[in-house]
Amino acid sequence: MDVLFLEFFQNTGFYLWDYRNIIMIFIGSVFIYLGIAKDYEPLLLVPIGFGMLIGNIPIFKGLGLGIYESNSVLHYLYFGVTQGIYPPLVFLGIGAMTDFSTLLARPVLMLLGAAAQAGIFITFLGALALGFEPNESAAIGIIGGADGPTAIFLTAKLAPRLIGPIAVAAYSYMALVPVIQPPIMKLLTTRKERLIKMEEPREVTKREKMVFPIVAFILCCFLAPAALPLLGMLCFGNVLKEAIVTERLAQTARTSLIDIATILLGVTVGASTQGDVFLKASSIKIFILGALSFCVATACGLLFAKVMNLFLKTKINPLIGAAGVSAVPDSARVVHVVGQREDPSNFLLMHAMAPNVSGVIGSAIAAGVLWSLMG
Amino acid sequence: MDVLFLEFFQNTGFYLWDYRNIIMIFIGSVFIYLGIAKDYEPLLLVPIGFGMLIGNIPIFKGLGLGIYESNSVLHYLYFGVTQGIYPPLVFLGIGAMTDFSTLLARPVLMLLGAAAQAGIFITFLGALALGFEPNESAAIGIIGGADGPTAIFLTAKLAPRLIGPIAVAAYSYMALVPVIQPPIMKLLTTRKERLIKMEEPREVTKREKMVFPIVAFILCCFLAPAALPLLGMLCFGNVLKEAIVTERLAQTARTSLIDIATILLGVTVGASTQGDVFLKASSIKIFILGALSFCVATACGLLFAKVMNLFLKTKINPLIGAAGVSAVPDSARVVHVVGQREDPSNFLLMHAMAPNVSGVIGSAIAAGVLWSLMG
Amino acid sequence: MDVLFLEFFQNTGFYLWDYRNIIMIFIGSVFIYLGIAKDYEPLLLVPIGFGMLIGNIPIFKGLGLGIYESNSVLHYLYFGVTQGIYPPLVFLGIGAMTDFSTLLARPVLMLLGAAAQAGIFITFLGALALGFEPNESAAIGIIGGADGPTAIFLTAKLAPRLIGPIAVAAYSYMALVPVIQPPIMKLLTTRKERLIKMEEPREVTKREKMVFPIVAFILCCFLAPAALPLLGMLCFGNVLKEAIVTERLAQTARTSLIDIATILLGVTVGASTQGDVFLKASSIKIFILGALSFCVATACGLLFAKVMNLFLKTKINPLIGAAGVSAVPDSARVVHVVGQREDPSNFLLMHAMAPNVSGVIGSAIAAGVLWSLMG
Amino acid sequence: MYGFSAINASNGWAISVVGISIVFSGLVMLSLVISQLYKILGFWSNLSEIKIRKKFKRRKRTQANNLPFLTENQKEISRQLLLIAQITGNQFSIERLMHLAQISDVQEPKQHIDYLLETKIIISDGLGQFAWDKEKFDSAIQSK
Amino acid sequence: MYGFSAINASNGWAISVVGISIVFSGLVMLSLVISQLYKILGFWSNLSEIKIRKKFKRRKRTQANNLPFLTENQKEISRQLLLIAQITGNQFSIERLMHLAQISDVQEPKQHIDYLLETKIIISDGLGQFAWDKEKFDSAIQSK
Amino acid sequence: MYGFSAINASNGWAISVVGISIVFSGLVMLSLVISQLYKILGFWSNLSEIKIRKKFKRRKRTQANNLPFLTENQKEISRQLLLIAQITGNQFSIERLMHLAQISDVQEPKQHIDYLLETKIIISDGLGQFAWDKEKFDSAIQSK
Ligand code: NA
Ligand code: NA
Ligand code: NA
Repeated sequence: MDVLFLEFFQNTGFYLWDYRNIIMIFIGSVFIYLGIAKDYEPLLLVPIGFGMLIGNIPIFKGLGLGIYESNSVLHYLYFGVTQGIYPPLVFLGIGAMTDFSTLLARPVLMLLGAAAQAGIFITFLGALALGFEPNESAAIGIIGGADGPTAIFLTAKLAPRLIGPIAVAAYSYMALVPVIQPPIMKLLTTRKERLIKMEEPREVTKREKMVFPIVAFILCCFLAPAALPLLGMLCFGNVLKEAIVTERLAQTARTSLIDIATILLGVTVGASTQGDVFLKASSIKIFILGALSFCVATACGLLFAKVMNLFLKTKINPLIGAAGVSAVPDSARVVHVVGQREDPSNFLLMHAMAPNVSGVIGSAIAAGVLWSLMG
Repeated sequence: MDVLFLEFFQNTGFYLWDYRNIIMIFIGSVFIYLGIAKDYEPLLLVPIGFGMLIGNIPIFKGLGLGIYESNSVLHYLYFGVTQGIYPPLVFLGIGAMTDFSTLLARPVLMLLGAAAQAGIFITFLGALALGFEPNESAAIGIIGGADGPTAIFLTAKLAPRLIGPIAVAAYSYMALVPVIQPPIMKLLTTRKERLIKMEEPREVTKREKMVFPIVAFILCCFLAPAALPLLGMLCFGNVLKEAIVTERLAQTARTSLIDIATILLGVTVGASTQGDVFLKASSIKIFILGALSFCVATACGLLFAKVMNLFLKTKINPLIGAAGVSAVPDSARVVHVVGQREDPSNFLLMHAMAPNVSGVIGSAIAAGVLWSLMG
Repeated sequence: MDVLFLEFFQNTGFYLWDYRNIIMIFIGSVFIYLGIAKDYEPLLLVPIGFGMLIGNIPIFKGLGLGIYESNSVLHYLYFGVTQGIYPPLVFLGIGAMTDFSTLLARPVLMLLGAAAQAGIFITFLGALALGFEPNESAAIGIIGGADGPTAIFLTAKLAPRLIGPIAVAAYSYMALVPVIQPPIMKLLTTRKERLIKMEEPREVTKREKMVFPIVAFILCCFLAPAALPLLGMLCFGNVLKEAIVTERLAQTARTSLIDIATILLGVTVGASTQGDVFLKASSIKIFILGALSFCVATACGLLFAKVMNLFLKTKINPLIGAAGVSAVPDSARVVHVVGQREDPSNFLLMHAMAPNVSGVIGSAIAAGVLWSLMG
Repeated sequence: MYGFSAINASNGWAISVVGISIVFSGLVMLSLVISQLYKILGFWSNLSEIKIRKKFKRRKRTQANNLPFLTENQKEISRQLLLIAQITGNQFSIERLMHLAQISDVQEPKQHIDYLLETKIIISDGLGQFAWDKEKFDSAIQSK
Repeated sequence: MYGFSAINASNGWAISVVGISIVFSGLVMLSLVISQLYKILGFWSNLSEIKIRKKFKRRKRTQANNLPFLTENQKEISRQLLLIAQITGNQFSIERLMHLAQISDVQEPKQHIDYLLETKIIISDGLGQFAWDKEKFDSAIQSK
Repeated sequence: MYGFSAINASNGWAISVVGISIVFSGLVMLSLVISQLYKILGFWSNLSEIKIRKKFKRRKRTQANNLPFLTENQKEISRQLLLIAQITGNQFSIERLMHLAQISDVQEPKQHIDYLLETKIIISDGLGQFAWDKEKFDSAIQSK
């Protein structure tokens, strides 16, 4: 019996544990704490954080417990991540939630969503310079897209073994948008600029909203076919929403379906961060590059807005350029808050939504381009 | 860099497009338009229509974008179609929605649901005559069943490569029921017949409704075991509904579950209609045969009703025979409308539901028979 | 044509049927009846019962109808059972429903949840003695855990071919808790004991409830890593619930997600009980052992409660020991009812929930231990 | 191959005839069974009716036999409650009836059930089980 | 390999330039199309406007041309209804409008639609199809 | 093989003993930790309590120290709000408290929070962060 006890004990976490598991469990707990106590993207940080706990319970191989053991439950659920199935489903739900009115009212603001994507490619160069493979560099660059599903999707296609660090980096920084962006916004804009009030957008007809997702989908995917899975679902979801007659499908897409996808995506991505595979120099580099790309993306958005003002008759408030990184809707909220600190009567939220959502389209296209150039 | 640009350009839809893609994109848009603006089965036409757009973006092979490339996201979602998994799930939801009361009150009306299935077999003969393989002909015949999931299920089992055209044909004609059926109904019935009022059905006890799905399932599947996947789920769903104590399961089956299945089924079936595989002579033939089978099915239902009247003491309104094609609940609605045109005080809807739902059972049995004879 | 008719007839259930199918169809109907008319665990008995009907329609092999034929729809849905995917999803939902307050208020009551698990290991010995293989015996033992998903999960891992009988036994006895437990409770407790009133539990802070699932998860899975899939999801679900900010995910987990998993799990487990594989001597033995294990588990819970009373200052009502078997929440209800028969002013329900939920944790740990020792 | 030759070649006629006749026999069979089902269930419930009646007789004797008055609304609701009660066999517990009535949102079940108990249309066997006194109920329904 | 050498080795500069320019061209293209879309749709709906007007003209003549009065609330709701009506082209059936109005929970659609019919802002073609008399509506909206 | 021989053969006794003892040690361990958890969390929140107090002291001095009056209902609701507030650590923003209060449907959170601010039971650090003055709250709760 003592043998049996010993044998069993040698299979417990108390015997098998490794300092890296402990570190990761700590990080996971921090994620959960930030999600709950600080309300940073809780729908993402909490599942990922708890996933980190699950992934870092010290387990013995062979029984089929670990996410990297085929035939384990986690492995089956992780399949939706490695094959890039969850992200399009999440996009379907997002599409069924998103209202493109402001963007339709003032299409020019789309350019801000484009500008912020420069962060992606600059980070890509940075990653190459730090010695990453081209495909890995592309995946790392996409962190600057500030769009979790897009990042996971591209990484799953280009550099599967980096899914953990890149997803975690992307979501952490998206969660930290309220911390990262304001200083940059302050730095790159004058008070005068921050005080600019934008004119009311024109009223958009139901028909425009109805036609937009179809046109947007066809145009963007003709240009970047590899953006199909993401943009296709995003626009499909939006059609379901705007059609009204398909409301029940839109309803399911924006509730059960996206929630289920989010839960499974979050917990498995978290569980994929097993200490031994996650805590590596490369991960550190990825985090540094990720932070960089967020700052650069924000900066590009802001600066491009200032450039646009040189040409536009009715000036725009350059702050909304920062919303071009996507990170919907947090970065738009941040813009709003920063704007109000200067002038409480200035409501930028609605205006910031335009670059915000076009940032999503922008990074999906960027992902498509990178995928087709690297894939 | 120019090289790279050129290379990339050669991968865009602007370079790769093919007139057939454009045609299909146009058709897809028409589907979406009909669904939204004309309210023809929007829950099906909109997903299928948008699926057609997705499936006809000109893409380059190799990256894993197309629905026919294994490892593409669309391919994984399409799996539920090719393996016939979505249809039974849809039937589960339908079962959880359907009330069989009228059918229980007057079982004889079931025969109308049987008669209309003659269309299936006549079309089957037609398809053979037009030179289709037997298994293909069977799949084409089932279009006359006027039941999308059944058609997709049988085609997936008998002639997978025809899923696209057959599904599209089936759903288009189901959507066009309000256009196709009325003239035939006018043609084959006298005004006097259309004026017949039917007697109130007796009240059905909860217990009957409770026992029916179980009895129906056992009987029909003993007779046609191959109808098991469809009828099994249909009756299971109905048990969940009638049991009351399992309401929460029925609720989920008739909302989230069926919606998710419908979304994925619709969009992937649509995406499977890639111009090069879809726009063929065979598809044209299939559409012709499909239209034929709908008309024949309607006619059979009507005529059989008139035959029944020769024997029945309390006459039935032959119009309800047309509801035997299934296409729930549209054909029943059409019957009601046509009836009201003659006499606004004549409420046929409830009576038409009996042949309507038995038409679903009928075509499921027919599908089972064809599957086991061809499979 | 006669040939064809004959051929077809030979493929109908009327020709293929076997007395065992009839028996199973009868049993299935009884399950449905008990679920609906007697309200015994209807959410489980009805799906399983109808699954039995589905699984026992006499079918011909080759077409891909049966659950044991690789390419059949049922087979694909059954995959979630054989790979143990549904049980963790069900646990996720349970976690998102469960309130651990009472357990937090009086942690000592957890021991009752541990004591009742003795039934598992005693049954394990019994199964060995009746000539079952060790792995089979372990799976049979877990019936005593009175926890359906846990039983299915362990059996899927250790003795897949016994899933049918073990799942059916586990769920039947869980449904029969109101019949099985009371006599034992009467037998092993004195009226005086049954009259004991328990003190109000202290109020539990939100923070405790927030931290508990995390601590519980880490501790238990460090001790028994193989309990990871079940406990991981249970605690994850509970975190989603307690975090409030993730309410929408918790909501989906406790409605659509768990309902879908329950429907598919129930109907496929039922369908796996095909007469020829189910009606064997072994199944009879399993049912006897299952009954035994339930009684033993109940007894252990009760007796341990009496032992604890020897040491506790504020006595506990030994009846709540019976709730340690889990079978949430029925056994807790039974405790309450039995208690009230003696003294209508004695409300035990809340107190019984503590051993009840810890019984779930207990049997998950036990499953983990058995899996790692046998796997 | 095309036309009739194709049909004959693949035995099309036979298949069609077999097919349609199976479909018909299936639904004919079903419709026959259902029409009987009606009677069987009726018979069954009468049977248990009688059992119940025996069991509840002595109690019923004691009852005053004056007919309870029901408003149209009460009649309607009571009918619904009866349907629900019958799902679970002819005997039922009040809690359960309440529970089911709520799920299938009957209006103010509590109040109506109480009235039915009071008027002895729902009668107790004294052991926590209850039954529906159909005789009395029907006559109460008929009475204007 | 690190630094610029690495970037050059894998043709990084070119890729970045191509990448960002694709993203830009994509969104520029889209924003241009949208800005036109606005006009196209407007033009289209005017076109059909005219068709409709022809079709409904003889009916309109018969109308008294006094301006209907709309309260602020009625104006608001009517605007919503107009948006909804337009989803389905310029002609619509009342049932359908009702149905859609309910889905997109407009308050008391029935009552408002009736008022719009009464005031001939929604006009019938006498064949079950209805259309919106924009002229009249707009003037009614402007009027204080 | 059957009976004891079978049990011995597959080392059944040992396995059972090991098994049940693991289960026990697991739940014992857990119950011990939980019982401590209670204190730890309490201690922790006291700690931060003190920090908070420091931070908010100068403000508090300025306050009149008369005890605010709370109705039973107000007490109840305030307790709920406190529980919610504590999820997020001892400092919180009003918006957030409102938001959470709504999700967990507390009645009329706005009104109650305003009252708590007015009565200085919720105190501001002047930088958009707020904290709960537990001392004051408890005494207010006790006071009849
Ligand atoms: Na972006
Ligand atoms: Na049909
Ligand atoms: Na248990």
